Amino acid sequence: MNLHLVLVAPLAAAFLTFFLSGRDTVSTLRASLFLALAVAGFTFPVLFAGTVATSVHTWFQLPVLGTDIRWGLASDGLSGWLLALTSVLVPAAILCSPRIVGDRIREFAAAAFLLQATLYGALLSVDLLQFFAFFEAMLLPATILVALFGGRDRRRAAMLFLVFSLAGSVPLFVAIWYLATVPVMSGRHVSLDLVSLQALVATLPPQVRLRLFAATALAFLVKIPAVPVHIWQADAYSEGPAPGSALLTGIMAKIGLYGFLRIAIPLFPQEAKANAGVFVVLGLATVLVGALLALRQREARRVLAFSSLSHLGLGLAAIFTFRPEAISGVILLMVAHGLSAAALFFLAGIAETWSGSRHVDDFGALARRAPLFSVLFAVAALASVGLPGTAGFVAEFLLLIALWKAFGLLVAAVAGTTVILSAAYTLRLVQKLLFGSSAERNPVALEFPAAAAWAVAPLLLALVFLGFQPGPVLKAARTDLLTRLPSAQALIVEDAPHVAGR
Amino acid sequence: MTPQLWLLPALPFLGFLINGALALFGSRTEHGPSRGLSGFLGVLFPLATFILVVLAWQGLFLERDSILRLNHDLGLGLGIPPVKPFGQVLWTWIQTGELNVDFGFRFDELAGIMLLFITGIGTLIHLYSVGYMAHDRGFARFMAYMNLFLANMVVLVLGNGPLVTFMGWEGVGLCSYLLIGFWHHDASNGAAAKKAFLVNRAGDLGFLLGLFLLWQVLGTGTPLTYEAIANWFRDPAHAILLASAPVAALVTASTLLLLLGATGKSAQIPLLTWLPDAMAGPTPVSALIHAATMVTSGVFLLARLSDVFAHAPLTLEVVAWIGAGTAAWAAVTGLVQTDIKKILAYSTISQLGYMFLAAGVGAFDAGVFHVFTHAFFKGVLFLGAGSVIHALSGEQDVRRMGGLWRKLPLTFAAMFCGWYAIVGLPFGAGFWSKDLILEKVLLRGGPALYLVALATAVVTAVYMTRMMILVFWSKPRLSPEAASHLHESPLTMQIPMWVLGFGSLVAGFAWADPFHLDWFSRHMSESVGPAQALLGAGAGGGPSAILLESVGVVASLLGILVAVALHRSGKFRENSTGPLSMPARAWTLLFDGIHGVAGIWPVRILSWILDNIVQPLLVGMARVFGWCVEMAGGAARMAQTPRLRWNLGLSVLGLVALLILLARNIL
Amino acid sequence: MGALQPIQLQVLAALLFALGLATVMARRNLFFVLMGVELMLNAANLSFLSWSRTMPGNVGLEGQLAPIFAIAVAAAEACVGLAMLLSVFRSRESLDTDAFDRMKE
Amino acid sequence: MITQVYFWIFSIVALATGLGVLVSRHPIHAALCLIGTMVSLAGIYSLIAAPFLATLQILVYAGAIVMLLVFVIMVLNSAKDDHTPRWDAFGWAALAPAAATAFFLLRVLLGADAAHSFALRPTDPPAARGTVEALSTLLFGDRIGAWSFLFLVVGLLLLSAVVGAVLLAKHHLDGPAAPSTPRPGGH
Repeated sequence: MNLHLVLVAPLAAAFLTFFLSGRDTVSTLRASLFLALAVAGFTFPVLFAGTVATSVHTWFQLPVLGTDIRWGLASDGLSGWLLALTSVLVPAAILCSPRIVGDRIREFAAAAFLLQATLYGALLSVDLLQFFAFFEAMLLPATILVALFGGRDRRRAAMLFLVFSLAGSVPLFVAIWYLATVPVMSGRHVSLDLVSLQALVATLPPQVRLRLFAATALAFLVKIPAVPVHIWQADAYSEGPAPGSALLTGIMAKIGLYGFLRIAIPLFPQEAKANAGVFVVLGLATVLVGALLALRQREARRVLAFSSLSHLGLGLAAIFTFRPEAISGVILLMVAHGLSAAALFFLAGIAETWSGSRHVDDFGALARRAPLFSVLFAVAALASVGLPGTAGFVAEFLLLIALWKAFGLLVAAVAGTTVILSAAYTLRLVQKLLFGSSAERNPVALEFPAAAAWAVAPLLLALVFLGFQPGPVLKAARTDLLTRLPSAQALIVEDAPHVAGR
Repeated sequence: MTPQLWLLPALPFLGFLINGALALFGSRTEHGPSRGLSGFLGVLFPLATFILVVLAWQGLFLERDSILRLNHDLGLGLGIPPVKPFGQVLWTWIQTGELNVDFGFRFDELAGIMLLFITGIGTLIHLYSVGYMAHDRGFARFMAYMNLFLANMVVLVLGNGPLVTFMGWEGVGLCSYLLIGFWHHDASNGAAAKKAFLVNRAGDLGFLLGLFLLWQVLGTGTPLTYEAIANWFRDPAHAILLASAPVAALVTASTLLLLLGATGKSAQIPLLTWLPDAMAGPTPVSALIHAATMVTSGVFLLARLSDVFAHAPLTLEVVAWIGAGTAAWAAVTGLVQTDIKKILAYSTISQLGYMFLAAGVGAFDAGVFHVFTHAFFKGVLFLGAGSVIHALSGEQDVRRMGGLWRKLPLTFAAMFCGWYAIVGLPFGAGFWSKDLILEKVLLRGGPALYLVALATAVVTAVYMTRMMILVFWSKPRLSPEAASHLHESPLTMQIPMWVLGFGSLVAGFAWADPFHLDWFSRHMSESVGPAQALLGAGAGGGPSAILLESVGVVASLLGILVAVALHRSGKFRENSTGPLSMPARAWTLLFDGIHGVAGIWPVRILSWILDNIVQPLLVGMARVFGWCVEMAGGAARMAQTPRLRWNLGLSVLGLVALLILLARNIL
Repeated sequence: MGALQPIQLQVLAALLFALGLATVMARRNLFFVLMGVELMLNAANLSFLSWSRTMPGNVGLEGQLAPIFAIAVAAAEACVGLAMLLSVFRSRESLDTDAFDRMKE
Repeated sequence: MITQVYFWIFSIVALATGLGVLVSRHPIHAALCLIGTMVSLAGIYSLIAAPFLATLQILVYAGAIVMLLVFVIMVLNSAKDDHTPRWDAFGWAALAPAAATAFFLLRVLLGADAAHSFALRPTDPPAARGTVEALSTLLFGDRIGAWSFLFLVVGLLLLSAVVGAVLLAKHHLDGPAAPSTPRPGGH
């Protein structure tokens, strides 16, 4: 399977969308859906292929310094699942978009494809600068999604998102610049591909490594986002178009966790280990702050935004236990949260088109007025809560185990409050949306677009399937991921076989 | 041959899918989906499950019976072989690191007994629902939820390890949520449903954390199945290890956390507030989920993990006191309730307290036996209450009933059987199980617990008799329109009531020591026997059973007499219509208050602070940062005078400054 | 005396640069400003060349490549600059830099 | 030795004509002075082993750029520019920073450390490296690198500069006469 084909496919799709009719929305929708499915068709073989890579060659050299910038694509279980997740969510987002972005489906699809392409690039990169290029390029379609199709306050939200992301990645850029230039001064040949970088970083003085690690981590923290750099998130997710928010939280936010797994920790294993406490505290703070804030939000999508914050915070905390359960669990969490959060955002978007408002109090009694919608929403909400039988449960279970094993029962209990709090805010949302008696006021049955059902139902089926059979995802972490992270491998804590007290 | 155990949960689940589809796609039609079809399917699948359970139960003993027969016929001196449980591993569920969990089922005698009455009574209550819910628009949806509940309950009981049980555990919680909030047009139903789910989730967190600790005790190499857990704890080689202080502490902590989970599901102190609110659901739900089956799964868990709990004496003591305390508190609360279903709800909590008390003194089999008998008599009481409510067009306040035994003789007869059993009059189901518990408590728990339990028995008789008097025997106080529609329930509702009523009279003979009937305890011995042996269950030497049973009967009679006397003196205030008096309300809402102070308000305050102080602060900081950037831009713009040469001059000054720095070797 | 030392070239470049700078700043006529810029560019080129004398190998030769680009850029700058000067003169009838205060809008 | 003589001659001419640019009254004088500077710089280039650059200096700078300048000056000469004063207070004041720049530049250059590091070392390569051949090998040699890329960019820059210049000039030559007084709002 040629990975370049996979990378080019969404770009080509984005290009082709411009030839679609801007006026005939139905045929545009069909054509862009076909393109999205075709891209997915290119993507899934990568997932099934396991670990694949193209040859790596020198892309260009920095003038005078001679630093090698490499170009190469590689995919393993971690990348593969996120690629697959992306390729599933993009057609779903396109299917859900008609009522929300109006007649600008073509533009929306193009932005979604561009986002997909940059995500693919970031997920497949083997070189730090290559990754960074895609990482930054991602901002453009993401900002377009928010700023072009969003609600009243979309410009400000997009600006906030952009400024936070840029401010977050400036330190990363400086770190890359440092890595590309400074070691050259001492007469070494440097190349920025991740494998060589590991060796290079190991020779740097500890002080410098610490600063580089902090800079790298900051960029990814903003992306996830974690407390206290989460300010942009709720606005972007609630002001952007609902399918766009689904893409942002479903896949773009995952790049933050992916960055930790792929870049920050493998490059700086000692620093990561030494400062694990900081990140665990940040992660747990994110879990709690997200959950508590979600309890008080009055807009449906803000609840969902803070819920995402809370769930991904758990992932962040668990990564820094460096345990095999955590790595498997985080991958599963990314997949599960990607599916469930996206489904919820899609459905919330459709509910907003009915009430013409984002306020939860303006919904109500949808259980009676839109039964199919309610079933889908309830299932998605339960999957988000992590009910056993859905993938979210297995993920949360593994993450809690990892936290417990690494830091003891108290930390696991604090993280475990998410089990209660997530149920609290999610059920509150479910109740506000689906239940209630406003049916008497307006008992008209609402038209739930079949396309949206077709978009959401497969996501939910996948969630349930992975809830019973999480094996493929968990196996991805076990077999593939660690082989690409030689220095991270040393970090993974395997238990010595023991029985308590012996 | 591996028995296809997966069929047991799969059948009701199939029923859920079909009925769910009917409900979903029939919802747009004028009359909704066909009631006949969904009712038929809704009862068919539980019935099929019940038949399968019976078959499996018989299959369990085939091998042993044939050996026994050989023994008998040939006169061989072989011992009685143990019953081999069925097991079926379906697939590997979670495998990572040292964790390796299989998704599988295990059908042994404990699971078998539980499943027999769960599916049996479940089928009856499904049948009852067909009549009770017939006029409801969401009939198919209701049957779907009920089937889903049954599937989850089967998974809970049948799971081969705590994690599979946990799946059913949360699943029944979900169904409980859906069914409590079944009439979702009323927001207060939704609130009650949410409360039930959240309180249970708090317990579930305890369950999970307790499981972690248990796993730590076992060592990460041991698979997480009940069989492995039981074998590990029964292994004499581990006795010394278990006696060492750190491991003992670990076991205690683990069991306490698991206990938290059990209290959540079984509505015990401290997580009991949700059950009375759960009465917002339709009455068949209260009968099936909140009386007969789901709420007893906490007791089931204690019995399942009896080997573990047996090694944690401190926890057992806590269990006993929680049970006794809950039983007493809820019985007293039941005295002052005016809603017929609330009375029964507090009665359920109180009876569940008895079960915990039994488990706490190490009589796990007696606890499960009470689960068994309680399912019958509480089932029929709820069904009878449902029938009364149905007859009175939705009236639930006992102060507006009375004299109904003439109008609803069949319902009255069934409920009378239930009442007879619960107050513990001789030879009723409750008589055998409750007195068994009282006996064990006196024997192993000490006089203090015994006195609490005995006093509770008196109070139980008082509030149950009060309910019967107010509903059936006293003067009619019906509202005119309720009286005009008064009618006996249809046959689909009557049959389950008769069956359960009959059951509540005779179920106790499953274990009646004076008659040397020990069917129940024999089948329990495989699961809980070793644990009870460890706790010294064999130690006899207390007062004779007959004496204790007489004491129990005297307590019941005393309670009944007190109730009659109170009624005579007008203390029941059946003619008032106001709300509960202040002390009664305070007593009833005691634990709600504690939850509020300890859990809900701190969370609310914290989230208020975060939302209104911390979040704006962070936003403000981001904004100040933005302003700073903008101000710097403004300053730069001011410096950018329109005069070209001034611009240039400024930049040259900058250049000069740079050069000065260079010249002084500062840079 | 002897071989030409780089420092001599550097001093000459510095002086030429200062002259160019003085021209740009002191004269108000746009033509002079452009010529001052050319002077400064030439000074920079001279400096580049002088570096190329002291640096070994390719790096030294690269010192000779940079002026080529500088000359090309200067050509482009002169081209555009004069075109702009023309258009400015046509609209303002003046070449006084102090008169051009409306450019930012 | 003879190199030194030529250097001094060229540098004095360059400085003198540079001063001429600064002080001359009419732009045409300044342009002529500039040509002098260019030519003498070209001489210096040829002294320091850069014959190709010396040629380029004369061809492009003296021959093309300054000639273009002279043409434009002559085109605009009919449009009088007498009201722009040659010197004003700011002009005199601006000499100070320029002088300061020169002073500090010289100070950096002649500082003890710097003087040492500028010195020619015996290992330095012989003269006459900057031939066309050497430069073009570096520029377009077998290693496709940053320089050749830069070359393409500069080509594009020149192209766009030409197009831009044509557009700028064309706009005012073809279009209606622009208002003679600037509008308050500008454009």
